[in-house]
Amino acid sequence: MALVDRIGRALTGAPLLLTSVDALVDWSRGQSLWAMPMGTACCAMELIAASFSKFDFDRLGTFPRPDPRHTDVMVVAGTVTRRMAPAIARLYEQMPDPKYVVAMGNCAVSGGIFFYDTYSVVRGIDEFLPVDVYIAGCPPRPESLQDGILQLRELIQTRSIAAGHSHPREMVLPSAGDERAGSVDARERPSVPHVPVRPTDPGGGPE
Amino acid sequence: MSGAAGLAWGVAGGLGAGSAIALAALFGVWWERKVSARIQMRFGPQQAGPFGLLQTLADTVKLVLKEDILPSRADPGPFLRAPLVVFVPIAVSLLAVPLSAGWAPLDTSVGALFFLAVPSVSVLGVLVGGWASGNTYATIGGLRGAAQMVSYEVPRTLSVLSMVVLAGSMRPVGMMAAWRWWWLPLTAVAFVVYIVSSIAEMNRGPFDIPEAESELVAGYFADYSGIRWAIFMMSEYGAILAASLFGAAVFLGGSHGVPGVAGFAILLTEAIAIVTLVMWVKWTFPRFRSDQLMALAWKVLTPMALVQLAVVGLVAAWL
Amino acid sequence: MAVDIESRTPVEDAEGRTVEELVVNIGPSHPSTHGVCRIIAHIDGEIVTRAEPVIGYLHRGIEKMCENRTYLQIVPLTDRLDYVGSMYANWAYCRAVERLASIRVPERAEYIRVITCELQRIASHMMAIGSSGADTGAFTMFVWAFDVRERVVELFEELCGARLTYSYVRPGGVARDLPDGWTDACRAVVDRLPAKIEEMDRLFFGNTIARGRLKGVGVLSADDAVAWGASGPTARGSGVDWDLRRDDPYSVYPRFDFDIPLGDAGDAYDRGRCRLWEAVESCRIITQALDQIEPGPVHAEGFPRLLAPRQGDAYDRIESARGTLGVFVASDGSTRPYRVKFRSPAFCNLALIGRLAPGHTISDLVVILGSLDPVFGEVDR
Amino acid sequence: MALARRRVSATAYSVTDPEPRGAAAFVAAWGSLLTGLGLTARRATGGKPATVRYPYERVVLSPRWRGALHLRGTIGRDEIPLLTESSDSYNGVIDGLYSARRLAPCTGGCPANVDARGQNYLIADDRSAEAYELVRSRNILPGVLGRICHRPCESACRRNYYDEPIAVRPLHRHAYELYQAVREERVHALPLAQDKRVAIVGSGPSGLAAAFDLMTAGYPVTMYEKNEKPGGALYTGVPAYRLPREVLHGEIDDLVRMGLDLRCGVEVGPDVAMEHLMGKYDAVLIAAGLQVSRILAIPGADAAGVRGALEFLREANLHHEAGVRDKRVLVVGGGNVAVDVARCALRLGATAVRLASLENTDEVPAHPWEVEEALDEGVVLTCSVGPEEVVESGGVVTGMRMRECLSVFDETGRFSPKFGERETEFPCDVVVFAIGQGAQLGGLVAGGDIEVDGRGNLVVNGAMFTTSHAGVFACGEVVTGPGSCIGSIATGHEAATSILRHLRGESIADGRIARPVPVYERYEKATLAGVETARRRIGMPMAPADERIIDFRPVELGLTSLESLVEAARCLRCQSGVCVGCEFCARTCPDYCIRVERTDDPGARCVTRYELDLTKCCFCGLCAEQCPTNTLEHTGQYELSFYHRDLAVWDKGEMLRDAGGTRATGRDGIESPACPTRRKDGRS
Amino acid sequence: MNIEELREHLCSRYPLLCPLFSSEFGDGTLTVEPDDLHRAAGDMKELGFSRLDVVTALDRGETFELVYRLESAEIRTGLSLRCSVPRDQPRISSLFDLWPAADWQEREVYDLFGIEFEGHPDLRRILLPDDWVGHLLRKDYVDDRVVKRPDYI
Repeated sequence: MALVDRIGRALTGAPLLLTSVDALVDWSRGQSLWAMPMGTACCAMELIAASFSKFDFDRLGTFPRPDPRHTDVMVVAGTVTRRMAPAIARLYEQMPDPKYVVAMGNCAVSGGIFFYDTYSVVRGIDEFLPVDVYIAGCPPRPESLQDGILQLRELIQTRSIAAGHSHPREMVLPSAGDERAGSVDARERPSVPHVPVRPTDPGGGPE
Repeated sequence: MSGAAGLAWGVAGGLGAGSAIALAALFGVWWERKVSARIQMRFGPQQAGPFGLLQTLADTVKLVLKEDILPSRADPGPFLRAPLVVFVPIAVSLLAVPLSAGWAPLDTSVGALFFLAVPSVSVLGVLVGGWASGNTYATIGGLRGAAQMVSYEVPRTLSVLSMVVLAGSMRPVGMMAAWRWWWLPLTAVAFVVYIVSSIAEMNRGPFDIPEAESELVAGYFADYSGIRWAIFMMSEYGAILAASLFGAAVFLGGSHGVPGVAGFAILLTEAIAIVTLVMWVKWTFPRFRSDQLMALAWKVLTPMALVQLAVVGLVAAWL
Repeated sequence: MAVDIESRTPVEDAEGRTVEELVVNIGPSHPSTHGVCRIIAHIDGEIVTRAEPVIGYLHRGIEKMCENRTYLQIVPLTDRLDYVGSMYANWAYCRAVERLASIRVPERAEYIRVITCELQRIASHMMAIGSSGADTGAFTMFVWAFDVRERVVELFEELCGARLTYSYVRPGGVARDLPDGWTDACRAVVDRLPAKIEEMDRLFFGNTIARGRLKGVGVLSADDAVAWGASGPTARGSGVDWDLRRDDPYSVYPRFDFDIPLGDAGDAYDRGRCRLWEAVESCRIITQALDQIEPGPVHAEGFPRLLAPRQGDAYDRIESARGTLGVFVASDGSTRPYRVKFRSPAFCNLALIGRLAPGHTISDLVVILGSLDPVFGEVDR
Repeated sequence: MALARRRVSATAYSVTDPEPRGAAAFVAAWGSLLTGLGLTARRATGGKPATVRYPYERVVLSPRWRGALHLRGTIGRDEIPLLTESSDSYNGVIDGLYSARRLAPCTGGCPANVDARGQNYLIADDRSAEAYELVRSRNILPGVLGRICHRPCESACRRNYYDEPIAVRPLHRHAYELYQAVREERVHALPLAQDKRVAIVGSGPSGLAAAFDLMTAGYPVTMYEKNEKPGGALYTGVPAYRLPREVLHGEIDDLVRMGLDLRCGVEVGPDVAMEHLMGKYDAVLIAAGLQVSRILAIPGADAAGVRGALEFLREANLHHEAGVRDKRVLVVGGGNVAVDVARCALRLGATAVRLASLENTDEVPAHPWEVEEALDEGVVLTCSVGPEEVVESGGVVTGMRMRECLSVFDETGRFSPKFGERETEFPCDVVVFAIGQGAQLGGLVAGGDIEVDGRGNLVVNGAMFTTSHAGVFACGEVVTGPGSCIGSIATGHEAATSILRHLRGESIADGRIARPVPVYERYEKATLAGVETARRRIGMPMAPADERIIDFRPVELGLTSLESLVEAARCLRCQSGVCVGCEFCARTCPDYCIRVERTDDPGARCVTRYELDLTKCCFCGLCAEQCPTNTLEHTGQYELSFYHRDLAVWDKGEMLRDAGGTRATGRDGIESPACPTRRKDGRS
Repeated sequence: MNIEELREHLCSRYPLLCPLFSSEFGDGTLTVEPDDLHRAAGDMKELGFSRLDVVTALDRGETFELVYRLESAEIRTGLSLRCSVPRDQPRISSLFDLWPAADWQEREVYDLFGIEFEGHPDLRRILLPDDWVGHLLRKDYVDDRVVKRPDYI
């Protein structure tokens, strides 16, 4: 774990110092989310468009770096096939902690248009990666991608550096089970064959 | 200087140079992202603080807190120490640069030679960093980096040599004092050669094949993460600052005889102009291929520097 | 994996000595492989001796899916095939279905199809030139090219409501008529484009570093291009004077006059410049089409929305930005096709990488791959 | 300096730029570097970049942007908009609906714009009395039209493109039958407070419609009818087997109880002078209809046994005896009147009835279902024959010589028949000419200041229904010539609007909205494969052919109330903006991400479940185009980030969210008591 | 040269092939036997069909129908060669020596249909991993990983 996390654990006794360090750390992690552009299909076009002249990602501090070692958030954009899944899992493991995953586009969220009748598409990358923000859309607009990154910042604020010490902040977005969602917890809904999250096991498949 | 005072002076100098490079990196990264954004018709960092000034602070704090990965295939000893081997020579070479008329932190009579010779040690860091991380790309990046930095020292030294001939001494402070305005048109070619070859020394701009993004993913620092990679970045921006300060001092006359802080301000503005030129060049031109790179060094820059030296020699003789 | 990439394959070199070759795996996720292509390159020092592309990382089985969808449901699938140019992917599929079900498309719909597909050609070429600029390191070229592409995408967002996957061309015509004021916006964009493109030409193709990187790299002879089935700017870069819009004209193309840029040497430089100047020619076509278009219906009438064409098959092809994009549709009389095959030009052009790469350095291998302009949605289908 | 481009052939040029050599190469190289720097500098200093700074600035979305889907309303929660406008502003409302794509094709197709969609909705909800009154506001005789209308609304019904159209006419009849039970307490006198009075000549459908409009506007109306019983052509022309008399007179009695001053047996001209009417009343409406049938002046036309269609039908309907018993009858003509004559002749004991039509088989002007019923009953149809000469011996008809007719209309569509040489002779005893009707105004215009054209017809402004004399209006078939019953009712409404403007002193013409003729994109009929058979159209039970020709008993037996409810439930509520759970969106979606379930029990129809899995939707817009009621629409909401994948599976509550703004996840679902998202037993 | 001239030219040189030539939709179709496909293709190449556009296959139950689509710069019409191969042992001669363009296309047909092409330099799977079991575009391919479309549609 990162050096400061160990410090955080040691300092749990003194919340005062912690909150100031915690605020600085959360702010810096939120402001400089360097993106690993895992673009496979159409969403890659929108990911590129998001960091260029009309929708400037650099403004939010998000800088696309091709090398997994230097990045914090892996933006999986596009259809993930069974053959590609091990490569993505491997790249995810190469990224240094604290790392986040954003599933951009319906193909990454749940297989999208390729959910039915295909033999080679992974139906949602949460089968082999722990996903933090799902961005629906096919492809989502660059602004919705930037909205996803802003939501990720909110998520980082709520998870403090000290383990077990999370400051419940007013979340802009509903989480599952929240009454506002106005519906029974979707897991029981027969129409959504939801697959449980298995972070470490790379996607199945003959390869 | 006696033992203890010398040691204290050394520690203070090292700390000063290190913090100068840290400041240069902080300002340099932000300035680079703003300049490249303007060229690409966008804004650059805006949200972190006014005009995005705190962006680099955020990046540094985050990088400090990142996990420091030691790849299993890497050879731990050289892998962990390579960034320092690259960082320290550049910090030391910064000391030899004259900061205002008549004063330089390390004022020696062979300052110019000292400034040009010491950074060549960082070639070792690049090579070792590339090889030690055990990654194919990093190895290729390291080899390319070594070949490039070694071959570009020749034109760089020759171009500074022509200024030494004109100024008559190798002491940077003296060269800055001896600078005349009519030297500018005379040594324009030397200045161009100096700028191009120092860009190559920094592995930046059209010469960044050691860490070519599109081919080798990230070149020799592919497997470094967190603080170690930040040190590589800081050394790169430190090299830019050093080359620009030295270039301003020697080629553009530095503080033009104004002592104290005002002199330093003039020197700094000229240096920032050169830094902007370096960044402008990086974001305009594509990248050389490694063989073209070598050809440019030996077949174009070195002859230009020699011709310049000959001309300066004649002028110095007639003078 | 067929080849164990970390192995050191012993190879005889010129003088008969057994030399260990380093095998580099430019993996499925690489900034300049334009998507998910993996090239296993055997290199000797910096020189590539054998490059073998491994594809299939984006194979979603679209042709198998098409056999289980109605003719109208397949239109959104064709968007996802060639996602850089989904407008003409729709058009190719719709032409095949119209030929199969013998539907006559009204005049105005044909004009709208030509205008939208020429705009899409410009956007696709900007993507190609931008990414080949990024491969050689000129990142600004990529941003400027995308700026031009953004203007075109804004026009499409105004027209059909989506930025990338339009499903606008339908069997029998187009989904909706042009919104009012769109033709003037289109004219404004198309008039300003040639100047911007000429400026990019001088910035990148005029620059001596780029010429050094692109000229003489990946030379493809004319008859090799024809024999290997290359088409589009990749073949025209080697001087093959074959463009379906002019040589085998379809739709309303005979009514426009436009030129075809060709290359002499057949290297990456010529292919890149062919694409750039093809975008200018597209601007000319669009201006003429905008002058000649008149009001009228945009969708053929008299055929049901749930199409069930007669038994049999049909093949039709158009000139896409990458080359001859053909669609083969076979029907068994039901509402779902029996077999759909997409002849994808990127798939055929990519086959050349194995022949062009040996003898170049790794940096050139990346430039050659960029000059073939593969889009892996269309390669892997 | 632009790079070189060398022309290679007429339509091709080469783009290879030759590499300069030697010193020129050196100069060109460094020159190109400088131009490159110049270009980037110019772009960099070129003013503020046009970047969209996302959280603070938003791109203006195009109205066609395909954002997340949402439903405007679902049945069981929202009401279907009903058209209950007063008649003079009705056209304006219809025109507004049409331009906003909110006008149902059936309402648009009907000449009088009867709100058939509203009627189906009300009947399906067991509110048939309101349905009857809703229809009556535009079609004054729902019971009558429920039996004899030519149903333009059913041919315009969008359900034609999926399986079979909705049976709108039988539903009119069903509403009428259920209304009889509640007639007493629902029909009451209208307040006639206005001081000006209007006289209407003729009690045909157009006159009655105008009377109803004027009475609802508060003007007392006096109606003069020359026959003993009111109804005009409906009473004398339409045979009883299609329209039982008690239905017609029952509905006219309703009007009388509403305050219509009906004077039967009074003929304007001989009994009451036209000038007297024009003096006494502020406005006079001539709705006399067509009285005289035209007879071709061919040799032998004056023999005994040659009759006019209208006279024949008047005798048949009034006295059930037309002197054709045990005789052979030949009817000349192919229109609806000719078919009525033929079928009446059969019922009055004619041994053999032959229908001789000028047009060929598929151009017969009569309605196809009428011709089919006639053929079932035994009428013999002969096409493409024109009358040549009536064969008579001693003044009594013995046969009819007909010449073969090659084509009826010339290429421009005008009526100019071309005859061939072949002639055939048909032996018959009675010949009835049903080839056209004319107006018989006689006494009406005797006063001379109402203009009449050469052939004795009124000179009338076709759109405003005004005659040459101020204050005198005309409507119905006397203006339009032979046409449909609902068509003359529509002219009655237009004439009433003109009269209301005349009585209020406003100008008749300006600001007047003519009736829009809506045109929707037309597709062919779909293949019926895959359409649920349970939802097909319910056929109208008919009396068996041999039984019904015995006397004038009704031919159509009408639907039971449960059949009517189910038929009304089939209606798609086109363009109403309320989802009826027709599942067309689920069937057309390429990603199969929509799930629709509804309950169909009459009276409590409700879409119980409407689920869209946003993570599978490909935003292609096919479902929104396919939705017949335009309720499934794309919103401008593109901010679609979720922390949990299941939150993107929207249920009915979330699909009914408000469509504003750009964030799709902030709104909460709207719960409707009538149709809870969660069933009582907790299953969703 | 349009379709009629192509028809006379072909019928003059191959009298026996003539009945098999049909031009129902403006493009010529030549149905040949599998074993003399290679010879017919060679003759077509000399005739001027310098470009092989498409190699594709259809699963017609007990036989696979192969469609080769040829293009030529001079003859402005496309010609498709068709031949059907029995399902139990689907072998046919490769056209790689006439048109190298057939290389990847035949590998793809082998990958998705399982039709072996004799004389092909490197017949391996191209789109699917090498150890994938089964050929996908066959109508009888069944895979438990495929999710069928929901029952309520």
